Amino acid sequence: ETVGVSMAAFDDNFLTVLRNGMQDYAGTLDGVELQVEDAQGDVSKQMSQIQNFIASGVDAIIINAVDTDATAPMSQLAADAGIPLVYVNRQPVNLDTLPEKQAFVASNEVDSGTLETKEVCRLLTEAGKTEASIVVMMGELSNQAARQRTQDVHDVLATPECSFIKISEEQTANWSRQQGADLVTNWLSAGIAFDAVVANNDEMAIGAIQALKAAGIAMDAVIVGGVDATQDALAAMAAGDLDVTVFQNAAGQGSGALDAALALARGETVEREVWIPFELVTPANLADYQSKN
Amino acid sequence: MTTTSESLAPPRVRRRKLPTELSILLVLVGIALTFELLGWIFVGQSFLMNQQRLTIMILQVSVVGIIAVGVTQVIITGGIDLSSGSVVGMTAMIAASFAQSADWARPVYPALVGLPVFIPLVVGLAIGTLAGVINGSLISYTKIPPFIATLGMMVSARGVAKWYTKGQPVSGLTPEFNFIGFGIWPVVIFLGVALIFHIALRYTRYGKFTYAIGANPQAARVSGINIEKHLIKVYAIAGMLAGLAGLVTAARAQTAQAGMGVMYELDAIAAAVIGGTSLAGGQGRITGTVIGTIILGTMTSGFTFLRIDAYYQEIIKGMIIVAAVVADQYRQRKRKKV
Amino acid sequence: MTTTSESLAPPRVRRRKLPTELSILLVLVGIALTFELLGWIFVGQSFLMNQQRLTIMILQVSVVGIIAVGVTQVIITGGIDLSSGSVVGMTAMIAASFAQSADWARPVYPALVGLPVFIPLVVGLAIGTLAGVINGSLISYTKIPPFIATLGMMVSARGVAKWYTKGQPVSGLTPEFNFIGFGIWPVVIFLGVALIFHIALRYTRYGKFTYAIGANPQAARVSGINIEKHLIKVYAIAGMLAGLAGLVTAARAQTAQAGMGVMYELDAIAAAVIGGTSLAGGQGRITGTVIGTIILGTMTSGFTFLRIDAYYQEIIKGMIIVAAVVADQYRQRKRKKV
Amino acid sequence: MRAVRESGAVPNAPYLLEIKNARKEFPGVVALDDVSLQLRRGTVHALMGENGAGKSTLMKIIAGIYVPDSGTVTLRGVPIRLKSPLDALENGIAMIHQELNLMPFMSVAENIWIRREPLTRFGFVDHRQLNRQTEELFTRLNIDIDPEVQVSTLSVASRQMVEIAKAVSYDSDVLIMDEPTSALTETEVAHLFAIIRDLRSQGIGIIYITHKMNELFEIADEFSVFRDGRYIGTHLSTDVTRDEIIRMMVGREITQLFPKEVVPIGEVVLSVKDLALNGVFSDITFDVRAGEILGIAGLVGSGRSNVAETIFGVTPASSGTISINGQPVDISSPTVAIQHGMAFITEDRKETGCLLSLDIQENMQLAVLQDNYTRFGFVTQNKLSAVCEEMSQKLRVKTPSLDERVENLSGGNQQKVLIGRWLLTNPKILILDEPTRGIDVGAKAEIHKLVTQLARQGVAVIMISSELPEVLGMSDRIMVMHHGRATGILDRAEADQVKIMDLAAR
Ligand SMILES: Nc1ncnc2c1ncn2[C@@H]1O[C@H](COP(=O)(O)OP(=O)(O)OP(=O)(O)O)[C@@H](O)[C@H]1O
Ligand SMILES: Nc1ncnc2c1ncn2[C@@H]1O[C@H](COP(=O)(O)OP(=O)(O)OP(=O)(O)O)[C@@H](O)[C@H]1O
Ligand SMILES: [Mg+2]
Ligand SMILES: [Mg+2]
Repeated sequence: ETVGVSMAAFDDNFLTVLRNGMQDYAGTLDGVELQVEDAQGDVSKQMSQIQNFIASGVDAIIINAVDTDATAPMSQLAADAGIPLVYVNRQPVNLDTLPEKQAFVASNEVDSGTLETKEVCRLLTEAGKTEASIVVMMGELSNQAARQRTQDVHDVLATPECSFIKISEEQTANWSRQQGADLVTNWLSAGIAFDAVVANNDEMAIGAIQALKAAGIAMDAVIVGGVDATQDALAAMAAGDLDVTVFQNAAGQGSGALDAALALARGETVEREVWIPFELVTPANLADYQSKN
Repeated sequence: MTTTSESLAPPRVRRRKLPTELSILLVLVGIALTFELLGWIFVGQSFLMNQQRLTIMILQVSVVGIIAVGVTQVIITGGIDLSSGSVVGMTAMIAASFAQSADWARPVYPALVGLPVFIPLVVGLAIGTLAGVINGSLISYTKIPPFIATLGMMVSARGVAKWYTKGQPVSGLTPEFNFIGFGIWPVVIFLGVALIFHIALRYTRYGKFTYAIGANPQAARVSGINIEKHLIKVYAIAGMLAGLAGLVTAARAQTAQAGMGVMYELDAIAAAVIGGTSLAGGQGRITGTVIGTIILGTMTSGFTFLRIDAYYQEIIKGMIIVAAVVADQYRQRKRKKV
Repeated sequence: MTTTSESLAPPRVRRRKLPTELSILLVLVGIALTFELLGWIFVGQSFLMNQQRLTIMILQVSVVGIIAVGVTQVIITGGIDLSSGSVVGMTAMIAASFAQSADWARPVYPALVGLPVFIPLVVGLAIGTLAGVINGSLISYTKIPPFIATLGMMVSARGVAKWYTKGQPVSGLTPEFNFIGFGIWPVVIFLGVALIFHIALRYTRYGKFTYAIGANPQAARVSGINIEKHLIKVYAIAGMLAGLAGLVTAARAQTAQAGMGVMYELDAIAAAVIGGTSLAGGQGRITGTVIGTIILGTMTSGFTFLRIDAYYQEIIKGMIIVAAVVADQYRQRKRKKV
Repeated sequence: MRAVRESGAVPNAPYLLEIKNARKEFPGVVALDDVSLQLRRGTVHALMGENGAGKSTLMKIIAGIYVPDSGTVTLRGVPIRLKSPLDALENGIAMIHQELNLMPFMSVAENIWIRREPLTRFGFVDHRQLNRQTEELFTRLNIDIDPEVQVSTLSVASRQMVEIAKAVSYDSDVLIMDEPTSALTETEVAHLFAIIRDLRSQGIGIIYITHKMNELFEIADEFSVFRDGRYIGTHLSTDVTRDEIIRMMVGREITQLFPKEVVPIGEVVLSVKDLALNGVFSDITFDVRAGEILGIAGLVGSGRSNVAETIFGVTPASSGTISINGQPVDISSPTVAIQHGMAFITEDRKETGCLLSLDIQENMQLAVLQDNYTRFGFVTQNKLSAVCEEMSQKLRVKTPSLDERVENLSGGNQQKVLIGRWLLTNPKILILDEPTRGIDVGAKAEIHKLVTQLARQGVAVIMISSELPEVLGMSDRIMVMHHGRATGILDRAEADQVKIMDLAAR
């Protein structure tokens, strides 16, 4: 069987783990061939890839949506061609009305930012703060996960137990370590003080750590949180620099999506929604994750 | 010219030269046949004998194609337009916000839902045109290089796209609006636009002036052409077409997103240059641009068809772009004049 | 034909002209003072009296600056280099894979860890140079437009960067390697490179040829310059500098990622053009490019300093780029000779 | 890399340079067909021929720019094969090109010594020495141009002098000059001739291309004539008369070179009063009447072209008035000028004239697209083709078809296309700036006839020319300029060379 896969982006660390998880898993299955395409963050390109898959007659399609609002026409295309479709990682807007032979495998983004922020809040409380300010580093503004994770931060801070925390700055560093480092340096040079950095992903968090270190700030004075639990992030946590990250089981999502796609292609029925939970990673349980992502 | 005293210049033969696009057309045919051949060898299928694939080959590049038609005209004047991709994103966002249907839960303007379809269309074209007029005016009246004027617009328009809804996509568009992105409509729009501007460039004064300005702006000015006014026109048209492309993109995806159209300007410029438009200005044709666009589409479809690994696709794509132009150059090579 | 020793040209006025960079320097000063002023009004702080900020202002653009030094030379020859951003990504990936420390868990080449630091450095520079030589050779020997040759390289090199480790970042670099990205080293490297090529352009034959080819390739050719060979040199240097930029980027981030350097080529070209380099070729200076680069850095720092909302930053950035060049143009405006 | 031997022939050279049976074909044109030429040491050998006869092409072969399709080049008795301009330069062949070939944004000194810059011990360019040796060269050649100024700020004539100095600086054995005087006035021409005589006495062989007959008799020892890419013959310049040469060149008689006709002079059409452009010229006052030809003479850089540009709105005046048919008008741009019935043939055809990448018709029709030849914005192509065809026949543009790119035309033919562009507009006021620059005798007579005809039809003509015989022959009145001022206006009857030179140098 041939399965066409359209990934939102290839140069995203997290999605790379997901993609590799899927491909490694496909390697263990007999007669399953993956055709993986890179949509390079372009909705139209992704739609075209689906149409190209259909023209090539694949048996099933897996989509990691660039824009989760643009999934309705994609579902339509696949349904018209009678080819099963599985969305992975990013939740399609038409989840409730997915046509037959379509499914969704992911973790719930609401959890990621929430787990991260709650842990940061807990650490600040533990440190005995009664007033605290944090800076928020956002991913690319046009990206759904960036918006959701930022929203999660706001939602957590709105709860009574965390309301002592104020957001002093909120800026985008486009998921990038470099831009993250520059952003934090610019903040520091503007004399902005903060007790914690809450980043939408690990890369920006690492950038923040590098900038803080370069400015001679002791890493136990600042709490830094990210999302993804990438190798670099876990190494930073092991070094005592990163305090919080959230493990998203990328490989699990990848293999789960492929299983669903193959099952649909063979005419079996599959749950419409398959949830793979986010897990909080702290120095306490770090060891459990070092061999994962 | 031996004897006769009254012999004028030798009689003219109006040589109908082969159009220069012919050579790039041959490159396209060559690429397609290569895929066909490789298809039979490696996939055991025909590449071209597939209605669906022939459609998607053009469909997937029709938005880039619409932009490229405008960009070609800009390049013929000796300019460049880097803003078109961002203008696609900006117009998609703004126009879509006037095209939301009444039953969508979170419209941008709750009071303005379910509007007749011509409103978002007019809004989209107007915004694109406005961006173009700003580009053109900056270039004409402040004499800054087109590269900088349109780079500024590129950055600003992308900013507007993100700012407009704070990055939220605009969804729940009316079926009437989505219709212009449905099925092969984008292809029809692309080819229609190409035809119109092919005629405009070849048979109207607008076209003659466009070429003249690109070939030698000083000479054009001395010959009485109002360069400033004309350039604004050309950039306005390019902006309008980028706006149209934004409408088609949003309609096709049934949503508008701030990141739409990223890097399309490069694809559009590449399509024009592959099609024989010279970045030095004064030379180029819409037919060539259409072929250049289709070459890009053919490549994408061919790669998927041959199941080429995505990692290799880009590497190969870069090489094919270069090879296509080299082949074209080689075929056209005239004896070089120093 | 009366006398012979008649003076021919109008009496000469030995005008010591002010360097053209002066005007763009004034623009930079103007921008900085505006931030200073706005700082006192809205933030109650000085913008410039802050060691840390002055550093980051240049530090954050030094990678773009290194590229821009090479791109400036390419543009002076009348060409363009779109590939530099991708070459940054490609060299960062490949060089970093030779710079992994022995104690990193999953190195790319388990057999090649903990190598002496000069190996990744040489590898990086060599790969950049190779990319440049390919660009230059394509342009020289197949006569395709630089835009296309470097566009092809841009797409291919990015493909190589992604393919090299299938998208995995390359981390765990040796401290010696990371050192070149540490503290203000990137700034030192940037300014050092700028100085070297400032001298090369102004005081060596290499420089004279570069300007000559850009100003009038035919004249250069009839003067006996081997244009082909020289262009390869210029593109090779630009490639080498992009390679160097890749090394610095990876060292600074202490990791290499396939997406590094995306869009840097545009920033670099913008820095050069803002600094007075003409895309038509034949004109431009490294000092101008350095100032142009710093303008970009000042803007970024200034926005954060003034706490301008992220959504507005891009919109304003686009406008400032345009305004900077307009102001420069206005100051420099000479009586236009048609 | 001295002369590359092609065979083992023994150098035994009566000639310095010899070309045998050269042939060169361009797509659609045979530019040279079985052409031979011999150049002796210490002589000036002139090449004569109509526009497009193939003179420049032959010279470009000798200078290593074109490789001939067949034929041989022999230098000092050794057959050589030149593959690039560098080959030619290293073999002692230098060339001044018909079109200016300088780097505009570089200094005069840098332009002259490019690739041969003096270096310091550390390999850096020694700018002081560079300027010094340029000064020396200029002193030797008696040229007064600042070595440090950018070439882009120089007038066309000064640039031409820089080209001449550059070619001389190679100290080559063979020096090719392709119409070096087309942009020069008599003073510089005299000056150039002094240089040439000096070089000749040093044993250098010079090939000199010109369309000016008087130059031929003054400087050339012998000359060869070409016609339509074929070699016609070589003669000593003392052996023949001017009419004989013309017959050899064009294959027919040319009766009159300046066919001035006395035509009734009408009302004042154009009246210029106290016209000034800040820092460039001032106090320009003159009238031109219908049917009148006003010549403007002056030395290079005297501001003649600037006056013309200002009247035509290219660089609008800073003060003064321009009136047309008695009405003051504000000529703020060429568009306005054209609307008032003006036409302007500029002096620099490459910079402000030709659309090189476009074909002949596109070039010719450019100025008339504004009015008669469009309907609903669409160009009436057939009508235009017809008039362009007619015009190019009338002007004897030598080309296989109107679809030919102007880039591929010989210099003189490009000029004819530009003249055609403006004649198509049926102007009321015609401004000609060096209209016959680089034009062969036959075509020149043709253009003069046309101008006379237009004058007869009541067109007011302003003609700027650096060729005194032309100004004297054609004008009803002559305004002379010096350093941005009009130093006098002479009537046809009173004007002669001495008076003009006197006013021009005042
Ligand atoms: N690169 C080219 N491509 C095509 N045709 C060319 C090219 N160069 C020259 N020709 C043609 O070759 C012929 C000879 O041109 P050439 O320039 O040698 O003439 P010329 O004798 O120098 O004329 P002029 O006196 O006008 O300078 C002309 O018909 C010209 O159109
Ligand atoms: N735009 C300009 N700004 C400043 N000076 C100029 C400008 N254009 C021309 N000049 C100078 O004005 C003087 C007159 O130039 P112009 O070209 O009118 O002279 P000309 O008599 O026609 O001589 P030529 O034979 O060189 O054309 C020259 O010294 C020239 O350098
Ligand atoms: Mg010639
Ligand atoms: Mg003049």
